[in-house]
Amino acid sequence: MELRIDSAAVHRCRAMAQAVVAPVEEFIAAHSTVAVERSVLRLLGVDGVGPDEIPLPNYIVDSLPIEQRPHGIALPFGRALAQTGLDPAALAVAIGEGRHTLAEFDDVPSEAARGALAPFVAAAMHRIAERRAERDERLSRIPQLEPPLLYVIVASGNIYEDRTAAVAAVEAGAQIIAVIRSTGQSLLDFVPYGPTTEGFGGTYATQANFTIMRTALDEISERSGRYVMLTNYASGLCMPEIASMAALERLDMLLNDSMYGILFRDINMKRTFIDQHFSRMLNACSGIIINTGEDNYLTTADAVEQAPAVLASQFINEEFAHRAGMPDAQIGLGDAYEITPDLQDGFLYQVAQAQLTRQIFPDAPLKYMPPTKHMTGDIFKGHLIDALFNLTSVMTKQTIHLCGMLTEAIHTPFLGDRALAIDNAQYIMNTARHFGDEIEFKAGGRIETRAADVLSQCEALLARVTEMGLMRAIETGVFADVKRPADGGRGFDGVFARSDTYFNPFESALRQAAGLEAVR
Amino acid sequence: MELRIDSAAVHRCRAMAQAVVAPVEEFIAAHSTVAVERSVLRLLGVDGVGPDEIPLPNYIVDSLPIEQRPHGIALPFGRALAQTGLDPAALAVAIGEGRHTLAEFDDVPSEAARGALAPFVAAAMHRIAERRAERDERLSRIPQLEPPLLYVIVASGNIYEDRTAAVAAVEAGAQIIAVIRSTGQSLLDFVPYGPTTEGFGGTYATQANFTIMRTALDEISERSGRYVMLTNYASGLCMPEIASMAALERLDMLLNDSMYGILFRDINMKRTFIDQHFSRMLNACSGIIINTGEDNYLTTADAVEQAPAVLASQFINEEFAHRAGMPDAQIGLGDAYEITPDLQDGFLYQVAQAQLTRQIFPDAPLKYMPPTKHMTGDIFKGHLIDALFNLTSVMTKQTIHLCGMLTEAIHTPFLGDRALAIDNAQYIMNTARHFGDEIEFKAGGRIETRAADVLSQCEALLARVTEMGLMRAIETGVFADVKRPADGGRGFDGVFARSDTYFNPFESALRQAAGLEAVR
Amino acid sequence: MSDQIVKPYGDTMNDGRVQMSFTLPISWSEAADEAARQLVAKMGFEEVQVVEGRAIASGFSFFVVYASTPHGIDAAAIKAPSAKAHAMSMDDVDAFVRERIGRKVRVAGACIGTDAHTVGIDAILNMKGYKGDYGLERYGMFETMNLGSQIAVEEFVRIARDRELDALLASQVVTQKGSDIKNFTALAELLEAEGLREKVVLICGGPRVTNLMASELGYDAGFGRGTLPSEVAAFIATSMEKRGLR
Amino acid sequence: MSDQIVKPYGDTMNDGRVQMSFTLPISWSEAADEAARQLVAKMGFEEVQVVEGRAIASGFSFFVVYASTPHGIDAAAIKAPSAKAHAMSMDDVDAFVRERIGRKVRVAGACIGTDAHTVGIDAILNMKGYKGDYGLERYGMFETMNLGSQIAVEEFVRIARDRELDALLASQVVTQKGSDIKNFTALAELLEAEGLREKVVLICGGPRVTNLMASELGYDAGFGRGTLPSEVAAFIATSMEKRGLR
Ligand code: B12
Ligand code: B12
Ligand SMILES: Cc1ncc(COP(=O)(O)O)c(C=O)c1O
Ligand SMILES: Cc1ncc(COP(=O)(O)O)c(C=O)c1O
Repeated sequence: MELRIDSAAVHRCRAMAQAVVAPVEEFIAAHSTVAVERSVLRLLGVDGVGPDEIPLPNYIVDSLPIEQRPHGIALPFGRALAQTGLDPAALAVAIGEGRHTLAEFDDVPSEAARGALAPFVAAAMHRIAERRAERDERLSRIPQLEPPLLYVIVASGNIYEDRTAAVAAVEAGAQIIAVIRSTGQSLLDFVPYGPTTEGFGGTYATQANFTIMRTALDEISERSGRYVMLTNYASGLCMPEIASMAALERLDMLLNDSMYGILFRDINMKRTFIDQHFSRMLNACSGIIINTGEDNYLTTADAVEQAPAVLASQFINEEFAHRAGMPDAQIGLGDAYEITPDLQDGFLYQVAQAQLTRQIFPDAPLKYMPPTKHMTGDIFKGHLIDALFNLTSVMTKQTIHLCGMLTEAIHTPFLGDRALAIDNAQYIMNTARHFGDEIEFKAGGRIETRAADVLSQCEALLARVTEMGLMRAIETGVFADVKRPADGGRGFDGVFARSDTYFNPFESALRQAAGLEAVR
Repeated sequence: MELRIDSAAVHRCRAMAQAVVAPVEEFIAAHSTVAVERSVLRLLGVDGVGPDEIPLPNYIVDSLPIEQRPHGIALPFGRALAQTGLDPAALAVAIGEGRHTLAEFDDVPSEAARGALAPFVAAAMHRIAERRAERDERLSRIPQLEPPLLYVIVASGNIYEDRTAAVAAVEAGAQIIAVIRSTGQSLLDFVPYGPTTEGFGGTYATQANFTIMRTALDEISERSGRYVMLTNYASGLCMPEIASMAALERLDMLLNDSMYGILFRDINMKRTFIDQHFSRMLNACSGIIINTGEDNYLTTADAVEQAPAVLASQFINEEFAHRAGMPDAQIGLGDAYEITPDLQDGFLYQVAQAQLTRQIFPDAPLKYMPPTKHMTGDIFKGHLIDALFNLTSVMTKQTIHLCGMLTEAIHTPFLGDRALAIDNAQYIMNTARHFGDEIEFKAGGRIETRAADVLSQCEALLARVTEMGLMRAIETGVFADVKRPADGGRGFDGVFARSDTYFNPFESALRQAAGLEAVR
Repeated sequence: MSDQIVKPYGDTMNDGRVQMSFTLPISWSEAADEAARQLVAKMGFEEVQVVEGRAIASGFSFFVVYASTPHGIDAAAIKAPSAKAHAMSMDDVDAFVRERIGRKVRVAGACIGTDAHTVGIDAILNMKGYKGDYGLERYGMFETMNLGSQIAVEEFVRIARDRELDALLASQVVTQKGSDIKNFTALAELLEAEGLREKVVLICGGPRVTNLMASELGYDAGFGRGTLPSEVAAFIATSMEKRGLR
Repeated sequence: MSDQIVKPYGDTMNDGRVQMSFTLPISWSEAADEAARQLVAKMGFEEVQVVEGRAIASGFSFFVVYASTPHGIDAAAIKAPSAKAHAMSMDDVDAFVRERIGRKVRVAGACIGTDAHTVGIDAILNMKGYKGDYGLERYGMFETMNLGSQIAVEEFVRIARDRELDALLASQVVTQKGSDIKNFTALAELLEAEGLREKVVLICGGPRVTNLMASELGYDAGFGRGTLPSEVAAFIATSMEKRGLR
């Protein structure tokens, strides 16, 4: 089942995405953010909270005088390490308790600092590699079933109820569990600490919660003989920190988009571009598959109209990911089944879009999101829309398949809803398993024409973006009709230009691990 | 979306079906049944009940001495008409009340009898033509929507509740209403009389009930601007009588199969063959579309295995229908979506079968029955199986589409179930309206291979039947693994050989109307 | 509330969440939604949410509701033993009968009353069986009769006497207007009246049958949806042995 | 039972049939089906049929049940007038405002509290509108502000005072833990406290909002799922006229 598509147009789109992203990467290379710096500390081993429950990575980065930020946190922290002989965790506690300040060690030579950091950097890189190897070992011993991989969310707000729900879902057949975050966590400029039981529409992403869920899933993986993947969100103001926590806790996937925060969360674009880059280098190295957020174009605006924007965003996300050293096999580009159920031949459009994405990104583990916007209180109708989504997914060989819930318009999923959703997907994907292999599209018919239209409109859109530059394009509302000023939005105050002596030991280590050129 | 099928094999199957049916037709031409004779009376205008609530057609046919049966009821009744000068209705009442007996008029010459019958025969034929013209007029004024035509059943047992349910279903979008008959009516050797409010799993088929429903549907047809068709059952021991009532009450469709009663109701095969022939001549003339019962092979045995039997039966039903003067446009051959939902690629098999039928019988208004056997108390799963059935139907351009009920395994449909079922069909058939037009089957793939297998196994089956003869084949259990002796089963005592002077004025009239050769 | 008491579970223990749908014979309007809400509250539910309400025909509206029930049930205290307790294969059952009964067991099955749904009882009796589990006709130590459909209870009891049956298998699929209960009861009572009840294993089955209901009707066992032939065979054999029917 | 009382309708008037589904935190067995049956009976239903019961995870079972409720409701007596009573087109509304109010109406809409679901309020406000019905921004006689998402009620009230708003449109889509009610109530109370309540048309909306609930919370109107912009515009205009807000 192949669409005849204009491969020259695809080629031109990719080239334009490169042209769009290249100048942004230059910008990124010259800047850093507080979140990147906190992430450096976390990777070194800093964790826990200090005064007023402030996470120590925040406390320490914030303790750095603003004029010193441009050099990065690593050198000042390294100086303290060298001088105190403490390990990073102990040093952080000491700083949190006021027993030391970074300023004390200003005179320690950089070389000593680098030397003191080196073993901890190596240890972190080793730990990441170990966790990755552990995933590989488990996956080869207890492999997942064939894709589409059934993915469900848990979102009770309480990590222990979530655990119950996750285990039940795995028993029913889920292969990927995502713990939805509490509303608003993406706008917090810190990562909460410890196990949590009170979230709102979701459960806080904390390292303790990651551990609790990872442990439960490893246990049920062994029992069920299939590796179950764990997903969370490296989105919002703490992208790199969550990416580092996820690396250490062996999460397998992270929601991570190069523009989602800008467009849909009003996070400053510079902050986002810098943060996504560092987080993606980490994800690349940890073997974590990212999930991009193109589905959001479709839920907030008309899905038929937004299809070209989705494709354009996929090209851009792909390019950003490549530049962070990420191979195609880790780039879970997003798409969604969001065309109104009332549209005649809407199913044909969905098939066209899903197949187009499949062919343009043949090696990407595509993430296919279920119908949400047009789901209503009519759970019976909703279950049917989900069924055609499931059919489209198996026909077009999507990889990561978010199971749609018949109660999508009503509440975050009940345990029983998840079971029905998985039943739905399993029934459809089994009874129509090879349907996609057994049909061809009529040349020049409605499906091919739609795919061709989407591609050519995407090309036009990318041409506009190339001309303006990405930042300017976002400023003028090219994406999702949302306009965001380059220096507006949340988290802009956490962005800073690097000095000549800026140092981030993990940047070099990660670039090296990914086979990327060194910066500058 | 066309299957490459072996058209020579199709040709051979049709030729075999002719060879199978020809000798049966000879047998039919030499026999009649009490039901055919009662039907003659009904067409002449006899109705109502006599002593002990016995319907007058039964009372009069049964009053004929057994040795006179071979000549048919028409001449004796005609003699009485000639002599008494009464019209058929009045004469029947007089006989019922014992004021006359047929024996009184034995001496009246046949010619006078024929003469007395002639105007009533002409009136009946005129009435049938008129009702047919009325349907044509309405259909051209308020046409139905494009097929698949949504068909739902009502089955409360009470004709007035059925009427409420039918009107509600039409408002929801149904285009065809079938009133399911009460359990066991097919085994009654008479047709109940008057409006009825107590049925069991269905509502009695009576002429009064036909009128009540026809009136209600005509009214809602006008209000909704689309002609709504009415369906009942010319099956069982009263096939021809129901066909005549249906002609007079302008029903639009009738369940009517050449073998269903034999196999699934243990009705004598000779009785069935004779009855189906006369009833089909009537249906042909009334413009009534028949619905055959091949779906029953699939509900009583394994659906994957029975597919060739379904196709063989379709060829045989087609041939019987042609020999009754029925054009393809009135031959609603049956099929059903009954493969177990657990079978991998079951959907592909269903598509193969539905499309095969569509291509082999391109002008037949195919009747596609929903999943029933594998429906369970899990209404959510059931709704999904119905959805794929709906998709298969619209893809393969079925004509008469019985809406599947999510509560199939639980109860005869609730009003709300019917609304959900129609929603399901409308949603799927709109969102995937032209999907079938936009795809092709992969040459030699799973779908084509399955279709080819079914066709070749059907050919083998028909070859066996041709060799043995149809009656012998049924005796040995070739169809549906059911064995029925030629002279066993219900209603055999109502079969008789025609004498040389056998006369049935409608037979000639109907044959003439259909452009068939006269008998003998 | 004792911790044995369980309530419906939405996403949190004891939240009591239940999904409902129904039709009301009224035209749709916002007031109809409110009527549905009040009706469900009257049924005793709390936190009633009418999540869907719409006209499905003139004078009829359809509703989907989520609500919490305050009721719970002590599930652990419920006694409803299954007739499927003894898991034995065909060979096990045959061996068991050979050793413990010492002769072939005579079994007959039928759809009683006006019921013509033979697929279920056929699944238990026919050679071919059900879901890969062979039917009783295939058992070496069973002599199996399939009487087919629409068998009057009088007829069934007559056959039981004439053929000296060891086990009677009665099937009912149609449940409308309580016809299944009526027919099952009539069979049990007639066997009793004829003095045959003690001599046979009396079993009923059908999609709405439960073992509990069967015992309330005076049957030895009842088998519901998804029954496999071997489960029935095992029950017959072990129960004959237990009751000393040799 | 008065003939105004209606009960759920399966296939016969007053049969009371209702479909239900729920999960119980118990392992599946035949006894679990029986537990489900008894639980539904305890809820006050009759003729309870557990038509599906199965394990969906270890320690959890899912059930589908049909049952009859003995309860009915006097639907005709329910008072829940719709805020959508006045059907007017955009042009009608503009003409009405021009004639009866004589000046532009100042309207602002927001997702209040932490709610970020702007699609619904955007559907009412944005030019483009909803289902072919233009949004308030397109109305000649409306001056419309869209404050967007996550607007604190204090902020909304401040804007109401500063901009001399005639109508406030508050949206709440997230309803978990009663957050919608909390936020709506806070807005109404703060307006009251600031002495602004009498000067404005106060409207709420969202998929779970009903007009009845709105009036209970002290709002002038509430709009639920499927609301069209013109329905809201018509309400604002006629209600200002009725209340003499000129
Ligand atoms: C196939 C079928 C038919 C076929 C039956 C063919 C045949 N030879 O059996 C035909 C088309 C003839 C038919 C006719 C009718 N049917 Co019907 N039919 C069905 C259908 C689709 C499937 C039943 C089936 O075969 N299930 C598969 C078998 C394997 O499952 P099972 O019966 O549950 O059996 C298992 C267990 O229950 C158990 N079991 C069963 N019996 C026994 C006995 C013993 C002793 C034991 C140990 C175990 C056991 O073991 C089996 C294997 O696990 C059901 C709907 C459904 N999906 O359930 C409707 C259904 C049963 N039919 C129904 C009705 C109303 C009718 C008619 C009255 C319709 C009409 N007006 O014409 C007639 C009545 C005929 C009659 N006199 O009984 C209704 C019954 C409603 C109710 N609850 O009362 C149903 C539910 C459909 C509906 N929604 O309306 N039907
Ligand atoms: C799109 C969407 C999102 C988008 C929102 C984008 C945006 N800019 O709005 C995104 C992805 C960001 C999102 C995020 C979240 N969402 Co959300 N989301 C939805 C979804 C799929 C559709 C909502 C929608 O747009 N409907 C279409 C509009 C047109 O309908 P409407 O809102 O009902 O509006 C109509 C009427 O109600 C009325 N109306 C509405 N407001 C007003 C106001 C006035 C004054 C008037 C007159 C009329 C009116 O008019 C409109 C037109 O008719 C729903 C599920 C669903 N299908 O409903 C979940 C849903 C609402 N979300 C939910 C949740 C839990 C969340 C999150 C908490 C998840 C998380 N943990 O991340 C976050 C919370 C974000 C936040 N702070 O609020 C839950 C809410 C559960 C509940 N009942 O409380 C839902 C039901 C999904 C689910 N089952 O879990 N979501
Ligand atoms: C890329 C991405 N990140 C995050 C989220 C979750 O939302 P929030 O921003 O509240 O974390 C989404 C949801 O769609 C998403 O697509
Ligand atoms: C041809 C035909 N006639 C009649 C019926 C209905 O059954 P009964 O024989 O009880 O009228 C069916 C049902 O499937 C059928 O296919």
